Amino acid sequence: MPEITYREALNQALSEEMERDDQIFLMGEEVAVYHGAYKVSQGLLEQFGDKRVIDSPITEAGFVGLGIGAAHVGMRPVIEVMTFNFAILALDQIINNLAKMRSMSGGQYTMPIVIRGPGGAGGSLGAQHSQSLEQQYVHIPGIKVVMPSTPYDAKGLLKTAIRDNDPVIFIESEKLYNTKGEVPTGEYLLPYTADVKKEGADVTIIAWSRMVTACALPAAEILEAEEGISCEVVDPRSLSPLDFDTLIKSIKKTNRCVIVEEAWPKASVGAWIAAELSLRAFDYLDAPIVRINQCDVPLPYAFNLEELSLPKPSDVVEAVKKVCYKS
Amino acid sequence: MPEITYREALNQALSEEMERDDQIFLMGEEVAVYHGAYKVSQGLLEQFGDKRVIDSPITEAGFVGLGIGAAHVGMRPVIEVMTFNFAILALDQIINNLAKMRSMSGGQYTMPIVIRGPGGAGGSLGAQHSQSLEQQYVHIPGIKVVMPSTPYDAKGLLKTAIRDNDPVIFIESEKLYNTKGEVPTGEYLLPYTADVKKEGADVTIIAWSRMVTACALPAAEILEAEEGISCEVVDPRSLSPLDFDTLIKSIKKTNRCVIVEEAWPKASVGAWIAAELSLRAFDYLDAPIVRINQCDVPLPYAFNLEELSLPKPSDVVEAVKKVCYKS
Amino acid sequence: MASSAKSSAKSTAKNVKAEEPKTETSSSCSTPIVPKYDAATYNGEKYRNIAKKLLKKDDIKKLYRDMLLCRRFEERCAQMYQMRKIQGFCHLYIGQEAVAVGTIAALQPKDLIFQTYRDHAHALLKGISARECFAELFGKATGCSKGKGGSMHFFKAETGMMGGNGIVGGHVPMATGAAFASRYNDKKQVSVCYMGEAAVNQGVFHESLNMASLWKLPCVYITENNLYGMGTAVERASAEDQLYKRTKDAYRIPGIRCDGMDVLEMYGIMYEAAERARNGEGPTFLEAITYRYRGHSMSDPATTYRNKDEVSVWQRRDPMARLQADYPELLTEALINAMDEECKAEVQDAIKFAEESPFPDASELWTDIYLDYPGYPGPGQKG
Amino acid sequence: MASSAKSSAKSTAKNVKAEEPKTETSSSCSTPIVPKYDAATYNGEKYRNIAKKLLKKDDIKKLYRDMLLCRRFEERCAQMYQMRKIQGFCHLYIGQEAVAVGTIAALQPKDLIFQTYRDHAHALLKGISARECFAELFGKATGCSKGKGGSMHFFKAETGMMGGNGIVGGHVPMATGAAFASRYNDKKQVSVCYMGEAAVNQGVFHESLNMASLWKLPCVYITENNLYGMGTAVERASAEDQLYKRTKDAYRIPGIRCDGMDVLEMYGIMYEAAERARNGEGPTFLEAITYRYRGHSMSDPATTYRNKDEVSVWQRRDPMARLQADYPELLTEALINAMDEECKAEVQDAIKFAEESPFPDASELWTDIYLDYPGYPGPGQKG
Ligand SMILES: Cc1ncc(C[n+]2csc(CCOP(=O)(O)OP(=O)(O)O)c2C)c(N)n1
Ligand SMILES: Cc1ncc(C[n+]2csc(CCOP(=O)(O)OP(=O)(O)O)c2C)c(N)n1
Ligand SMILES: [Mg+2]
Ligand SMILES: [Mg+2]
Repeated sequence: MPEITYREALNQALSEEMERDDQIFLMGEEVAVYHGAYKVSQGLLEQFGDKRVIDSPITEAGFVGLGIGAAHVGMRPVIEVMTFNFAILALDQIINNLAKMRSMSGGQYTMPIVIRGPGGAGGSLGAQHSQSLEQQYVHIPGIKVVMPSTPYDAKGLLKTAIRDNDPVIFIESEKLYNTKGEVPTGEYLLPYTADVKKEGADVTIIAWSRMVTACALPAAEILEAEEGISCEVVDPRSLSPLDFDTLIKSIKKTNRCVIVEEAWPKASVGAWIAAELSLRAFDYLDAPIVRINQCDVPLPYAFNLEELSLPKPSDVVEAVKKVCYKS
Repeated sequence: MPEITYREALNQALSEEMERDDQIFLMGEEVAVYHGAYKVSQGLLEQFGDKRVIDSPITEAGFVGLGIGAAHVGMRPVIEVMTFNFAILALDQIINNLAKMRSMSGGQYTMPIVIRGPGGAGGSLGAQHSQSLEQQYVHIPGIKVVMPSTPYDAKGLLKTAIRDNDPVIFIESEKLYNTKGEVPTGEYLLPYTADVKKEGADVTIIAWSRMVTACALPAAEILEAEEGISCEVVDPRSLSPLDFDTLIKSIKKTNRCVIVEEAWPKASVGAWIAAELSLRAFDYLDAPIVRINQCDVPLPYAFNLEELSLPKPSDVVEAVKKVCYKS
Repeated sequence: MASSAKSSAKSTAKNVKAEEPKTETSSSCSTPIVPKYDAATYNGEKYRNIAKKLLKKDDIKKLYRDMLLCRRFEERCAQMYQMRKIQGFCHLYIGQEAVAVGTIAALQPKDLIFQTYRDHAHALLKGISARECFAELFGKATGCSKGKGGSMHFFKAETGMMGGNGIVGGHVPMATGAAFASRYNDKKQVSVCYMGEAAVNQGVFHESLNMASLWKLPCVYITENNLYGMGTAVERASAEDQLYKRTKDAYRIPGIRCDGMDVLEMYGIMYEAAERARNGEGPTFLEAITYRYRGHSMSDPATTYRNKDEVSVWQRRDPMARLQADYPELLTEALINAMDEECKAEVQDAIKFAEESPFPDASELWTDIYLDYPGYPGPGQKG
Repeated sequence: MASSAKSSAKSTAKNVKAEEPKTETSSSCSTPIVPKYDAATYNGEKYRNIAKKLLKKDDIKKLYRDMLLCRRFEERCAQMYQMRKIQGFCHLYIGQEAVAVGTIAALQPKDLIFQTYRDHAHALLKGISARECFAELFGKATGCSKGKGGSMHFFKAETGMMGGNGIVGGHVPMATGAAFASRYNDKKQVSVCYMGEAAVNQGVFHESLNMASLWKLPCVYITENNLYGMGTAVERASAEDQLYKRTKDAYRIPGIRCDGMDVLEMYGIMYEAAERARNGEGPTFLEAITYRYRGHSMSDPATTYRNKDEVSVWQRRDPMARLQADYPELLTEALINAMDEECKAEVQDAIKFAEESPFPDASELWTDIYLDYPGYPGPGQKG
């Protein structure tokens, strides 16, 4: 299989789906002439023209709301937010209009829209530009939240999201855009199920998006090499719906669990997963579930402080040793 | 002690604090001439004049941001949002400006502002007007979140919040405004600590805001009368900071815990509390922590469906019996 | 503060003003509501003539009957609310009927309308039966939104009634997006976005109009300026309270003020604006000066911010009386009485239907949220 | 779509346009940048004369030196960025110096300024030393924000530098709130809110101006229209691309366009606007036409959306050359060379200082967030 970047995988998914269905358009800041702030839409203006690839003014509530209105009448918009830090400006449109339209109308409307862009830290971007805000969406009934960690997942899940008749918040990662992975040529779709990124026997490490490749897998290697602890790394890939069955299956095998998320610890998605697993797998847990998060602070710019704040493989190693009572 | 309503208690706190410090002003939709959509500001325009009690246009991002700017230069604004459903429009101002200003500036600014108004269901208000969105604020470092359940707590905590040099999101409850309780005449302040609303031996019920009086306490009565189960009801009162010590102390006594929150279940504050307690009180829990939430749906208008969706005492009774292995 | 002191000389003035009728409304019923100092830009006759040219006798009767139906429908809403058959927020449109009736009559069936929470009349006029409306207000399964929406959220996809939206200004980008879709697929379908005058201050209104003008979208934005947002008079909330002036220089969108108590004028002005949109000439912004006779919602006695005199001045220009004055021979007392009986009967039948309809089945709690969501509802979820 | 097709005749035209200099910029260096079709409303001489009347020789020298310092400072920023001493986003102001230098020179020390992420020059001019600035860019403890803010978040409370804000439009309500506080306490302190031209489309801009006008707040809003928001030309983002027209009829706030490449004009226009604000006459909106020579940020080669010719046309109207042309006897080559040496030395010293300064101590991770938060940081939190 050819190796391509996460960015190229997303670009292929967009190009293939837009080719397939002319009711899909891509709108967002700098998606056309500038080819995307992170170049995910490279070449799409040339391929589909400015009728379908549209640069919007810098008005997140306005153009996300415009996309929601287009979905409201049956189109299939893909709206790019330059980052999810800015999507906070559109959150009212997403929570009060998008997530509720089908229910409030007694099921008269489907809202087939994908709102996508990068989340998480990009590296020395400071407090306002480095947030992992998936909990704002996972909390809300009526929308789905997908966060791929590899090029393969990124392409297959974006295509699934674009064909989904429910609204999907699709959160990418600036630091993953350049990472490479094997992606089959041609058509494939992926389900919203959890994926075991590495099999193991002693402990289950749950991580998604950048945390899979940046923290969980490296930590698993270290732990196996240095501590002889065999780690199973499970990536939910979709946070809403969330495939608890696969997570519980893994815990029934390992009896131990560590959750790694880039977001802050309070009222986070990881906290919810921990609460649910503590309830549903209570009898299988030989140790409490330990969570790794970025520190509970606005992310500082200073390189040393940012590094201290964000989750690292060593944090995961420590946590795993703790749940294995090896520290 | 005189009995007054939750509304009057808040009104007293505002009036006393504005009397004390002329750098406090109250701004929001309908707070002046209309005396507040829920009449919390009754009489304040007459008492302090339209220099200090100001009707704003219906522009939440604008006037919440204006309040943040006034705090930025040392004033002590109290900003009323008509409900926290509408505060979503101001969330960027709160998350990206208010919560981060002190940190981004290396501690050069204090941001002494209170943003207050009702959260939660008001009764047959439909999907857009009935949300419990505290998780949007609890997640964010740099702000505090307080949710009083009684008139006594409401007055003492609002006065504390107004004198606090950190920003405070103060979430009231439309359905509590008319509830009565004893409130001492004259000055008192309350700390951001959890409060044991009822002592008990067999199970700890954690609840805040309307859930304390509407669900937890009634359920405790039923359980004692009908099942002989002695319930301890603990109200955190402040969700950020959150007084885990008091919660853990209670669980060490009861070894069982049920969490009742009005909000949706995914990535909620209750999920976080459950995750933390499952970790920190692992060895004291004889049963998994069970959570009660409103159903994971946009709240429907139909009276029967709304009632089905929101937490009820009977839901708590069931949950408590479950954790006591009596069902 | 000095500023507030100054500017609230304004606000205070306003509160005082409420003691006697406002200048622009103290004039007798015959003169247009639109402030004199506007005479230059005001062109009511032009739009009245468009209407008179296009409307047949039966159309005129229909306009009158539509206003009457809305009026009778909402009078019973108030009554049912007192009886607790309707709960939550309930915003009555009584007094403003000419705006919805005139403008919707000028649209084509395929056109779409987006309204606020004050949506009963718009729904009745855009293809939702009185039965479906009352059933919705009662929270019944037979309601236009299956009882799940309530007073603020009336929807009917097949007739283009796009709600019923509760967030002030929140529906403006959606209406713009529907217009975008119409243009994209060359449907010649017009989106009409109604809003109160207070919504014009919301940021999304501006973001939407900028895009609509930039891309020449077939959207008509119309603010029903009933002079108050809850208890706040328009001049206390809008630095420029002549709202129609706010779009031309800012967005190159023509803004036109009109008499919202004159159903003919409303018909003519919407007819023209919709034509512009359909012909690809872009959006228009309309400001209809109107008045709500009742409080903001059922819980508002409307006492602190305005007085009875002001209300009665406006009631003396009631849109139904106005239309009758325009067509005395056609709209005879006999005809009107007959129509009134019909409307009352229609509303009575609707209430009976709503009464007898069942509440949604408990299982409905979990429907109409996702089309496909594996494992939904999650374990521990009731029902 | 038809609409986009039509309206993007515009956008497409724009992309072509980039091939040769834009009309309004193709004119020779001597003619004002402000588009001819604006001559009527353009009044540069008036403001230049205010400046010439108020400014002494030393002030003129200072204006030149300030522009030069900002220029030299940022040239070294670019260099340090290549060396990875500076990371993350870094937005250079090179080319726009006349705006910040002229306007800030016209303010009083107690006045407050709120800027975007493109804030190096504004910080240098509003009381932050080159040392503190470079230390901040290097993420050092000696930086103006203790290394916690970075390039986009320069602050200095005691001199009124209120940031350094990263969300487009997000700081506009805050500047308005500071003006509210000034008025409330009768401080006669002016808030100046700088923003790019793309920010003018954000909803909060409109919400803020409405309140500022309603309450006559002492706030001056100024958009630095450098013709592009990232890669989007102003006419592709704003339905009305003559931005100064967007506030008068919408908010009763005077809007004035001026030549952002002329430091004298910028001084005079801000002097007048600040006086208006101080005297309680309310807010003003200024549109300064300017140009950034570099890309949007260090990662933008600025190739897809504009071309070298266009850049060189603007470079030929460089604000420093312009001022020198106004005062040839005063700003001699000798003097300029001397100043240049000074500025280079000052910047070199700042870089050395930043280099030698320590990173924040690890314990700083947990400071400056809350004044008092019991049990903070929670258990399980590192450090
Ligand atoms: C964003 C938001 N803020 C506040 C409210 C509460 N609210 C509902 S209607 C209303 C007044 C709106 O006035 P106007 O726009 O003039 O419409 P009218 O009610 O007069 O028809 C307010 C403040 C809301 N629904 N949404
Ligand atoms: C709300 C928001 N959306 C998007 C961005 C990303 N962004 C940063 S600067 C910028 C362009 C702004 O252009 P303009 O306002 O003209 O200012 P300039 O950069 O030209 O000085 C964009 C899109 C952001 N920071 N905030
Ligand atoms: Mg109104
Ligand atoms: Mg720009």
